[in-house]
Amino acid sequence: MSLLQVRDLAVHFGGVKAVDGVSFDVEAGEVFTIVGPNGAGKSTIFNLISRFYEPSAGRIVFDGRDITRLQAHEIAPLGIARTFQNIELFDHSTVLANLLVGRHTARRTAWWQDVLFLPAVRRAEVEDRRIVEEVIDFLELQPYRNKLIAGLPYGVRKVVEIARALALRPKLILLDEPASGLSVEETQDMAFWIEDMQKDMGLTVLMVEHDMNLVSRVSTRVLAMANGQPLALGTPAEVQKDPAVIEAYLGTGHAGKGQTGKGQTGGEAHA
Amino acid sequence: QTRGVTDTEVRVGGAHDMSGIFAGFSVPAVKAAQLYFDELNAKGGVHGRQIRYIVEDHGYQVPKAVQAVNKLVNRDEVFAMLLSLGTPHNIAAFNVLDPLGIPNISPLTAARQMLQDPIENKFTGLSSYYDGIRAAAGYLMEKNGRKTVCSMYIPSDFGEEIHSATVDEAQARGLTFKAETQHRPDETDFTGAIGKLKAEGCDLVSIALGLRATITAVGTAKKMGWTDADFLVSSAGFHTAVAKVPGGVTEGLYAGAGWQDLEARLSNPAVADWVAKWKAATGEDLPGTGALLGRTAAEVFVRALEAAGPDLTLDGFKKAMSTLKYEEEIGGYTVDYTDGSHIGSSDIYISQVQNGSWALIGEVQAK
Amino acid sequence: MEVLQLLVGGISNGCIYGLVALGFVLIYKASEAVNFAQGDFMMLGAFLAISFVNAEGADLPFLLGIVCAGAVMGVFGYLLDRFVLRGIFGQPQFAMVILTIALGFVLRFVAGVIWGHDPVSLQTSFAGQQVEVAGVIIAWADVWTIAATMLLTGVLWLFFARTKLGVAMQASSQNQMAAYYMGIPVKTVNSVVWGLSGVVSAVAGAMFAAKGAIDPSVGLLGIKAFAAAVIGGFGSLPGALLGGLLIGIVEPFAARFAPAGTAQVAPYAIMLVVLITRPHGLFAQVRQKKV
Amino acid sequence: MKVLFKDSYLTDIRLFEDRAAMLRYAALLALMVALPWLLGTYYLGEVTAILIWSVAGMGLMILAGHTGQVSLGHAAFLAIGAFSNIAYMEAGIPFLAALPLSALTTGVIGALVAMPILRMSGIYLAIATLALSVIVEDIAIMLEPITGGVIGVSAPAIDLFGMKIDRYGTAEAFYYLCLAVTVVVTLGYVNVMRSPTGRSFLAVRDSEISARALGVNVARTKTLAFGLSCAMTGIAGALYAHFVQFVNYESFLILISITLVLQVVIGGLGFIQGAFLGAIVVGLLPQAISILNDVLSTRGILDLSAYPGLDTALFAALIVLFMIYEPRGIYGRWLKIRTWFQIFPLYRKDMFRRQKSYLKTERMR
Amino acid sequence: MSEAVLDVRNVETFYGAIMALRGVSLSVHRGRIVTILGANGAGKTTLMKTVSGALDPEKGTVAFLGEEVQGMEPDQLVRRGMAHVPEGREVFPFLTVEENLTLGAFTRSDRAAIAADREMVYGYFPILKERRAQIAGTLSGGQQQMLAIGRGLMARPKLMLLDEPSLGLSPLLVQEIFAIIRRLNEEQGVTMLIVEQNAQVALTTAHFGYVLETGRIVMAGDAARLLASEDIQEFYLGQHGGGDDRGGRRWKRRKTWR
Ligand SMILES: Nc1ncnc2c1ncn2[C@@H]1O[C@H](COP(=O)(O)OP(=O)(O)OP(=O)(O)O)[C@@H](O)[C@H]1O
Ligand SMILES: Nc1ncnc2c1ncn2[C@@H]1O[C@H](COP(=O)(O)OP(=O)(O)OP(=O)(O)O)[C@@H](O)[C@H]1O
Ligand SMILES: [Mg+2]
Ligand SMILES: [Mg+2]
Repeated sequence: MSLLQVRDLAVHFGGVKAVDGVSFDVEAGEVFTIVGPNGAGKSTIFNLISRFYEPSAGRIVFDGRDITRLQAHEIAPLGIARTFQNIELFDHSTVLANLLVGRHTARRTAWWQDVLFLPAVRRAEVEDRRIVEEVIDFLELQPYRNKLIAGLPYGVRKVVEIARALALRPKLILLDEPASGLSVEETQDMAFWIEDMQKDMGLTVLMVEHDMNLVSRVSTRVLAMANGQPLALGTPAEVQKDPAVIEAYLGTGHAGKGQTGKGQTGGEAHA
Repeated sequence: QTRGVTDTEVRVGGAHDMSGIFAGFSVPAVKAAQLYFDELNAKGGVHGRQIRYIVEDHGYQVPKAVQAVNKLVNRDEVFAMLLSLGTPHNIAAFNVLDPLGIPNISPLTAARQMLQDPIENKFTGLSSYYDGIRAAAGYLMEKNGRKTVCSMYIPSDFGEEIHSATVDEAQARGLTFKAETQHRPDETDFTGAIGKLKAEGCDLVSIALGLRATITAVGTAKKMGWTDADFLVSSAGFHTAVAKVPGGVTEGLYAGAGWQDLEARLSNPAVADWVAKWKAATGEDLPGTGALLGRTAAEVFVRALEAAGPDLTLDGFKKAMSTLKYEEEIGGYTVDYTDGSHIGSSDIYISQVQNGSWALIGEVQAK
Repeated sequence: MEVLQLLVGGISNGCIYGLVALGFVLIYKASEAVNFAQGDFMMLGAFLAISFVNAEGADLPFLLGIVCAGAVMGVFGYLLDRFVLRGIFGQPQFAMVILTIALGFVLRFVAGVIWGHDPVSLQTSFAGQQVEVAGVIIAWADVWTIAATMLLTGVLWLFFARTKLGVAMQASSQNQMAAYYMGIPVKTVNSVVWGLSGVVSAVAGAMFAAKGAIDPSVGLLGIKAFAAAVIGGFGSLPGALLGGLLIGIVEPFAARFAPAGTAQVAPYAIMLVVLITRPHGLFAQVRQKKV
Repeated sequence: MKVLFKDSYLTDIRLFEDRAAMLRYAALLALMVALPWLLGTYYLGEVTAILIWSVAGMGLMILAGHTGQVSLGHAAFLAIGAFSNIAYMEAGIPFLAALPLSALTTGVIGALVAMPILRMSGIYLAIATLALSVIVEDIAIMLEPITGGVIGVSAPAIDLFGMKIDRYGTAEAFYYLCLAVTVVVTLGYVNVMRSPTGRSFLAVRDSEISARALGVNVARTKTLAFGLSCAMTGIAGALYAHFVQFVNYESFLILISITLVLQVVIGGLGFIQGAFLGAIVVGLLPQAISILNDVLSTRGILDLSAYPGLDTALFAALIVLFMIYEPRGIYGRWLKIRTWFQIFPLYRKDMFRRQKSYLKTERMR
Repeated sequence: MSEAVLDVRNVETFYGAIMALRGVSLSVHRGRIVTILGANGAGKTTLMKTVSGALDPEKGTVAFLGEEVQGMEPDQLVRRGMAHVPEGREVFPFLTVEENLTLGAFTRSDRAAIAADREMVYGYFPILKERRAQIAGTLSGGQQQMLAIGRGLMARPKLMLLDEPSLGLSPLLVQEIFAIIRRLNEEQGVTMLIVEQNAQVALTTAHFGYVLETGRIVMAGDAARLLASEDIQEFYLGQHGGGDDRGGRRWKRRKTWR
């Protein structure tokens, strides 16, 4: 029984068929990557899963539960965390505060207890802080702990957003282009982090990414799509060989070294 | 030594709306009072004391009014309050004034609480809106045979006074009070209201609106060809500007007020003299309602000071106030305070706009 | 018949709200700033028109007088932004709110000092004049108002939708930095739009002073104009007019048929109803962000 | 240059970041307690007023500053607080019970009001609340039995354990009462802001989208914020009623709402301290101006009374100048000055020069 | 060597108290493609913004076409022939794709040529033509990036600043974008200053490169030389001496220029 099942999912915006009958299963503990040309509908799938869009057809089942009709804020408590393609952080708060909001689903105290700041609240606070600090150590964000988001460079924000998602202690994490805007060095770190999420934390990762080196490095399976429709599904190697995928997405230059990534993140080693 | 009084000066305070929606009353009132005091001070003041009128602006906000009174009483230590504007603003002030026995003279508000206990501290200037409207409405019912009485008003203390006066007078004469419309101060369209009153067949309409609104309302009636009804305003609408509206919009409008319009009585030297001074000071051809109220109140205060004698005490002053009696030439009425009545005058003059000016058409005594 | 009469009154009054609302919307469309002094702009424009047209003033012909008033207000609006508001360019919108609120106080004070606090009206050849069309009495002042409003709304709408500068203004409001990168002189554009808004409010003021009377506190009417703009969807020019008309028409009918005491809240009640059903107005200008 | 070592997570949770801060606030409190001996009736009255407005300011701050929901109609909730408190006391409920009761009443009404208007945002919400306060004026007139209609009602004297507390009779006692209430409310506020509730407010303010994605029920959070905000404002309203001792519908006109907004923005949006700083400025500046005015005119230097309403205009003009000088309010300026001290030897001359900054649309949310 | 189109001399830029640029100097010569590499927070975006006038440097000079332009408003620089494609799209969300593109040519008045260029952009990015009437805010991330770049091209600039042009683009498009950059450079002689994380493509496209670290230029040289440099290979091309297993990573070589 797979963790996430997506069945014949479709959504239209006016004439645009953003997603048009997509089905796939994400098994617990795998890293499942969606690739595809710009405008293929990848982010839209994420938005459908996190219930920002109403699907015009299809079902989404998570952990055996149909979540197709839930409200957006009811998704996170089930253990689904996500990041955004163009970064949605709480700009006027510190990194620490952002991560602590990530603990919101775990809050145990009522608002009136917060007003009185009862010992229960204090205890919960310390506990949340401990978990957040773990995440901070994992993603090496110590230097930025008390910095305001507004003042952080693009790359760091990207990481902070992932940290915020991890603070949730989710079962499934949705990463929308985690490596975009990261340098090679940082992309390598990202590769390791994703592996750690999968192996050490036992997370299931659903990812959208354009950096094929990273993709082939970390993904268990890859779904390629175009124009809202599935193109190919299989191991990174299989998908990268698929002529349709090369035609629509990778381009011929793909053979050329690192052209499709910011350099070797060891893709070849796997492929 | 009495608070607010030295051998050389008497301090008197006023909490006003110099910047808000009622600046139209406060500003000229303060101006006129100041002019009167300046002139007097130049002549050596009262019993050798200069009069200093300290004015605070509350912009018609109660909190700021409370601040203002707090300052006037506790910091400037004024001897009396003169012409303060606004109902809740004045009532809030009483809590500071009464314990100290500070008199509150001729406040710019219609509310009857202005004469609430302890009465010995309270003195109002002219007959109230209520009396004015009752008398004038009665007059029109008699002379013009008006039978179907209506009223359009802002639901405020001011509006209620005029509304209830209209109702009471109608009942007293066994007539029907037919209809009423309520409005907000910022209202600018009266088509609906006038339409309603017209449809109800009103033939006498008392109006309690701001000056601007009054003009628009009467104009709307004219526009809709409703000319066979009498429209009546209180002293609040008894304003030269109302008569002067271009296009004869306000022709035929009636007013019941505690004084007579100045324009018609420029032959009177006192009036002419004051109007001249006013024009010199402000450039306006004629003083308006606010100015008149300010000027007359200032005179009342000064006359009382004179009567109270050189060694000025609160009691002495209040005694003098409550026995004050003289002919107010500029207003054209009689000032007459008694222990029984702390209302300055009970004369009521009924005027009508005739070719661009207020003309006196009748004189009544308030009941 | 009477209904038609009410309708006419409502429409012409609604046009005034619409005109003032246009002033807000212009500025908002080009900078997403909200001018809380717009009502006082109108008041100023009205007094200027009076000074230019009335016999005691310059005694110019009606149209010329309005043109002059418009010109003065235009320059005023431009300079105000150039030398005061530009000081907080790129700063949180709140600063602008406070700035304009405070400015309102100053403007009312200035007007009070210059023109006094007694109500005055614009002396026009058509003051008190009216025509009767099929039993419905229409004052010339109303005719003028309605015509002017329709014209202005149309022209401005075309300006924003069609002209290069119009689109550039919209761009400036959506992303100031990107607009700069396009070569749009954003700050100057803002000043221009404030001037434009000044002109519009002068027209509104003149029309209002011709219909009734004005005094320095007439700016209060700005609140209803706000309601109008919000009902239409803040940032939509036709919306502003529509909202204005809606409020303008509701008022007389409420006054006529609703029981006294409830009538005067009708415009605000209407607005709340609209906003509760359509939280961002009839022509909503707010969208869900795509992530 | 000040360095602070954090040895435990509690360091960030504590009320005060370090002992120095605690001492500073302790000193401040001590000063406030000593005030009646230092000030005359006039100034004590002003300070009392400032305390009350600070409470009201905090009410608006938690909404506008920390949840990003602007209300231009908070005078309405002041009114509800004031009238309900008087009503409860007339019904024989002692003040100590009536105060929380009126807070509760206002809070609940606020929350109820919030529900329908929640989906609005920015200017739409602002204007909706403005309309609300306009309507409340008329409702206040209609609810004659409670509000005394157009006439109004006066507040009954407060009786605390047999001790009569009256703003004019026993000014000190009333001052201490307000001080106590202020301290309590402030503590509650600080607690909220250092707990999940407060963070969810900030989340909603900064990005509703990611707040949702993190499981924050935005609608509920906004309602709660509105409720808490109104409760605080209600408390202020109750105190205000006893401060003025007489209220009617005209005591809560729109201008009061606007003044409140003025207060929080000038103080510094998003900072609790801002509510106090704003109250001080809005409360004292006009007084300072008119006192200056008196001095000048008595000395015959120049007589400003020639221009009626100049005080108010002057006040407004100063606000304009200040906003241009520091758009982020007094507290924003203070933060900069503090960094100056903290990095003391390393400051540069044009450290405070504003770097160019740009706005983006707030219509995409 | 031809004269410098852009000449930056010890520029220092601050955000309040924070010093983001610590005396940067660089020059871009006519007809060249110059790239700036650097890790997160190095100050690349800050540098670009300072050059294009969006930020004011506190010290130092920026000379564009021989004229000192620091402290000018960005629009004045656009009129002088500089186009800046900012980091993170920054499209006008409520305007249509077409309007966005047209605004790119705001400083131009030759209607015909503008229309032609619009077609050119549509030629590069057919999807944009398909979506010409869609409002930009609802485009996908990559589509917005295309729009931003296309909008920049519409200005027909002498100097083009591109801040991470490949951000969020599919591999195919990354190749195409850099192909376009090369073409424009060769055919129209447009000078380019590019910030790019994809060092491989950047260096193979550019003639000259700078490396920026924590607000300082730490390395400069011909693209070829940089490609060959050990440090660059390690930190910007990710070619390790050691294997890329977990252990390999724990052992991190220090950048010799620090
Ligand atoms: N709210 C919306 N309204 C209209 N069209 C939309 C909306 N959201 C997405 N689309 C369209 O749906 C298509 C898919 O968008 P989506 O963001 O999923 O693409 P994507 O696969 O994430 O591409 P990229 O790799 O560039 O992020 C795009 O063509 C986009 O224009
Ligand atoms: N608005 C701001 N306020 C304060 N500090 C800022 C601000 N913007 C950037 N900084 C700081 O300036 C430094 C440079 O930032 P910049 O965005 O230029 O880096 P970058 O090289 O573009 O990084 P990236 O590759 O992630 O885009 C960073 O350390 C950042 O912390
Ligand atoms: Mg996407
Ligand atoms: Mg950058």
